[in-house]
Amino acid sequence: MMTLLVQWFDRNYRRVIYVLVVLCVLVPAFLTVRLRIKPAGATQGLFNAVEGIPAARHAAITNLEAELAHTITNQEKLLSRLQRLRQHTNGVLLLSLDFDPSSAPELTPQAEIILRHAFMRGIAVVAVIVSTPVGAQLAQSIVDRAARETQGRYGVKLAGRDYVYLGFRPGYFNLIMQMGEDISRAFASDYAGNRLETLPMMQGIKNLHDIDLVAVITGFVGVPEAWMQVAKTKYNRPLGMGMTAVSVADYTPYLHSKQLVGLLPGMRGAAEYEMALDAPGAGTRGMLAQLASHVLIIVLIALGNVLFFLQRRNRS
Amino acid sequence: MMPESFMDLAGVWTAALLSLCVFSFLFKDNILFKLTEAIFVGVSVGYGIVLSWNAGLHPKVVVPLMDFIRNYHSKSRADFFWAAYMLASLGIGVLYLSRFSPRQAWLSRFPMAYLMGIGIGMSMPLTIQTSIFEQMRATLIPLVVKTNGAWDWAASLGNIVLLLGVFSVLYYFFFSVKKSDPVSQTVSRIGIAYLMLGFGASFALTVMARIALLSARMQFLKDEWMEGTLRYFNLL
Amino acid sequence: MRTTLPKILCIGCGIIMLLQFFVPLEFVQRDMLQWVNDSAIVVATFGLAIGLASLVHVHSARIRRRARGWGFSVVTLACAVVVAVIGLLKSDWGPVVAHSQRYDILPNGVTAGVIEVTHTLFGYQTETAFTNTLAAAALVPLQQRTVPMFDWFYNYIMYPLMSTVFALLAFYMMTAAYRAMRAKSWEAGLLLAAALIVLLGQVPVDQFVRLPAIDGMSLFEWLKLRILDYPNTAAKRSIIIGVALGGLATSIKILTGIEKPYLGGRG
Amino acid sequence: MLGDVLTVWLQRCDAVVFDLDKLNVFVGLGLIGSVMMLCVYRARRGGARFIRAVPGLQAVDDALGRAAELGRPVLFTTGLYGVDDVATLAGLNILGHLASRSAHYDSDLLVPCANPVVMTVAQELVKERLTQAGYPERYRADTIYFITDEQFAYASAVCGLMQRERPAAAFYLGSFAAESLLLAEAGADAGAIQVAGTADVSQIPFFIVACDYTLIGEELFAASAYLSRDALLLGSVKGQDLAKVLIIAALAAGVLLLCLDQFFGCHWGTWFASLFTVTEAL
Repeated sequence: MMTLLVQWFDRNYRRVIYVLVVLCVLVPAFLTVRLRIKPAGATQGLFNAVEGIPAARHAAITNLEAELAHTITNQEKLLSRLQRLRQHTNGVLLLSLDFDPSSAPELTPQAEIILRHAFMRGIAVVAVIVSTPVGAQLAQSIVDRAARETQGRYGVKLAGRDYVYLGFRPGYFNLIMQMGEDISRAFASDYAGNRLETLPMMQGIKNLHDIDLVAVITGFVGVPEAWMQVAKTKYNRPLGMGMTAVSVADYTPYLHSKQLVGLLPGMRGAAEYEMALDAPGAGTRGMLAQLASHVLIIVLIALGNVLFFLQRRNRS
Repeated sequence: MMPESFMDLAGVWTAALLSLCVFSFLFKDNILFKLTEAIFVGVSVGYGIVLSWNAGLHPKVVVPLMDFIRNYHSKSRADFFWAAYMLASLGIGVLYLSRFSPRQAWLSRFPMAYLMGIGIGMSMPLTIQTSIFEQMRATLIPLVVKTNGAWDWAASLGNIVLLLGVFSVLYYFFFSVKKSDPVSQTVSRIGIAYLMLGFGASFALTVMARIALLSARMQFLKDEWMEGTLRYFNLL
Repeated sequence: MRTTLPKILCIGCGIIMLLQFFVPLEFVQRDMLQWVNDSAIVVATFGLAIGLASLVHVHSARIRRRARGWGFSVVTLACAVVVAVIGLLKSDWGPVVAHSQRYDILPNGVTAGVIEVTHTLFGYQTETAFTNTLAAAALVPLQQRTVPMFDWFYNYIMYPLMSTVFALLAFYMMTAAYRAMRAKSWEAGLLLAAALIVLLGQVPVDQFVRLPAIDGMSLFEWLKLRILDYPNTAAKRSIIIGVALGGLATSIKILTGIEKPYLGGRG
Repeated sequence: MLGDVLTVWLQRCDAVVFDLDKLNVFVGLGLIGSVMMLCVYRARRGGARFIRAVPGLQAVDDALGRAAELGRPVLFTTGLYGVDDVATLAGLNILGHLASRSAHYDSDLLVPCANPVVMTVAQELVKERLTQAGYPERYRADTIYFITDEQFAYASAVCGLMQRERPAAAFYLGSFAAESLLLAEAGADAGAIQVAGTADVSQIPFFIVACDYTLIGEELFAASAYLSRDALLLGSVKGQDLAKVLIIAALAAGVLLLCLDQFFGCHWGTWFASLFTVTEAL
């Protein structure tokens, strides 16, 4: 009986495995189970940074007011900066969605949850893509969908007022450098073609100095370094990242050296972030599928080895 | 993207059915997969034609060349060089077509030789730069590390392990040495051990990304196809 | 002449491209590289013509012979022609074949309104408009979106097929792991062990099983990072260096004319 | 004095024709190139002829023989890339050898291509080799054909091909991306003996797991020398080895100097490492 079963499995193992994989992936797609994952430190770091944007903006405004009260020189410049800061009292998040369709399945949940978090807290969002024109359309649909999905409970989110998607421009290093000086010169118009000067939201955002947090979600090599060199090192803006599980290992050193406030590792990062926000979504669903499939592959490897050793013992 | 117009709906259905046909290959090679494969190959070839015209030949060569011919009197010397070079390239490219004639087929060696020469010449210094120098520089680490005046044993051990790996794997790749003595056999084996550990880790690391891809396809079938269709007809 | 001239061309181009790397002139580093790229595009386009000729030849032969599955060859050729024609034509070209209207939330997310779509033979156009509540029933165009039919082919045939075939890998990883990850020898055992550790480190197993923690990470996560940092990095680095040397050897052989693949080997 | 003159002269050159920042690359290229050329020319006069066994290649003849026995074809692919990719060229070199061997065994060789230029080169190569081996009548252009240059369309077509033609042996030698495992698993499902070889670090693990034999990285480049036992090719393998000796020596020296840095607080090691700095092209 047992040998018959083993022989049958040996012939049909492919189809059995395929069915199991489909189950592992399909069932979680229809479920929203609350996985009890405790966010790792790296994820919590980014979550706290986003959560703290309104407070950071408030502190910046208070600081500037104090500075204004004490200085006589340069008053005009400080005033205009204060005016800019006051336009977005809940702060501004710059989100760079640097991925193409091939790494999108892993990174979209991260982008979605960060956007949702920002929209829920009334934080203004500037979204860009600096690395590839292929992902531009995809990034727009992610931003628009997040805006549409949060508006029910948290007030209407309008493009150009509460968020703006600037699309793609080539030459990422120089582009980020330019954004440090003047975003509207770097991009000129948003993805739909509106000139940035005409957008109400951009009145309060001139360059990276007016951004409270830079979040970069990417699967590319080189892009994180560019953001780190410009946004963190040159302009000293807090910087957080989301990455594919494959490339996370290369960038953990930056987390330890405090160059990054947080780092989301792949689908798991998104799931942890959703847990931190207490809003399970695509990441949690995806993580369930991941967990099931990883368990499956481990079981399969174990089974393969057990069968292998049994066969070898039978033969000898 | 939820289907908004009728064309979107038709598209989502096409995409969903084609996806299912691809998955059916897992069960068995069948007529639906053969059809999908034929469509996929055909569409991708058509797409390749359009792309090489719309994103390559047309904007990069044809339009500027036409512009050059139209306003040639106001062009600089560099532009003349450019035009001559492009015309020469066209000439080299046309030689490819000689393959259609058995007797003149040797002319097609020119474009092949040209592309090969350019590619190889361009890549050689870059290979030295990125694949040899950068890797060497990253490997130049001290065997023992001192941080703030104290020996850092953990970091030292890490460096030793890394260096042992780099040297032994490099040794494994020696081809013209007879490795029959026990020492070199041991070093080679250490090299193989490093390789295998690395490969196992890389394989396992990729599982997550691949499962995510499949999840995304399933999500597409569920959200855009099933829910989207119901939504389109106001059933949801 | 049949062998010497191509050889001279290959070696000459190679050496020029090799030397340009070291020349800091802006003209060389920017314009010349651009030119050479453009030129390579031109030449490769003719190569595509040869590829197409091969494709047409193979499939038409199959159709003529009425070989097994010749119908699929018809489908392949037809799809290629259709997509190429649609892509090369302008999207607003062609007769209008249909209009459609529906009531929906507009892309700006606030107002409900009417979205009007014009379908032409080779493309379709979404014209968004909303019904002004004050001046009822007056359609004011708000935003326009033109979607060429070519994009439709990309969005609904190419992209789904690409990502679905890519997703087959999820299945194949499993079968490959089951079939081949067996401890048949010590090498295979090491590969297997590393794979298992990394798999366990990838998912939050410590949420379900109590594991000792190191550096604030679960045991497997810590082990995973160590394997990635040391054996994996060392192996990759040496492979990259080795491959670079192998590549350089091949390049040098070609640039000195010892090897001539474009002539069919070392003829 | 001489140093000053040299510096001034070099600086002048720097502005005009030579980028001093890239001097190290120039020296490296010259060094490695001359070592390799030296070995090739020594081999031409009859130098050492030893090359160690490469496991995957010893299986080539078995695989071809099995294909002939079963009366099933042999499949060969170099992957997606063009002739400017050296791993693809290395794969093509092996194709030449396989073509004459499979003609010897009288089995069909299928070469579906994803790049039209590679296809033309492969056709030339196979024709030439078959003529040399005395089987000019066995050359058929329609077994070396173009499918499409789109990665996954190509992969799905080859997967389908394997299900239908059931090759007894499959060779994947060249440059591959994510399609590597698609090809290898479809081939395993079709029951083929599979030999793979690639220079792409990220794809080697998949080939190792799914194929019977895998040429790891540099082994792919040594393969044509191993198969042909040609003196010039063996010489260049020797050259590769000597270059590796140079690299290992440089690394050892650098590591030693860095250790001295740690002990005595000097900066020799950091200076040595800075020799390998390359200007980033951002």
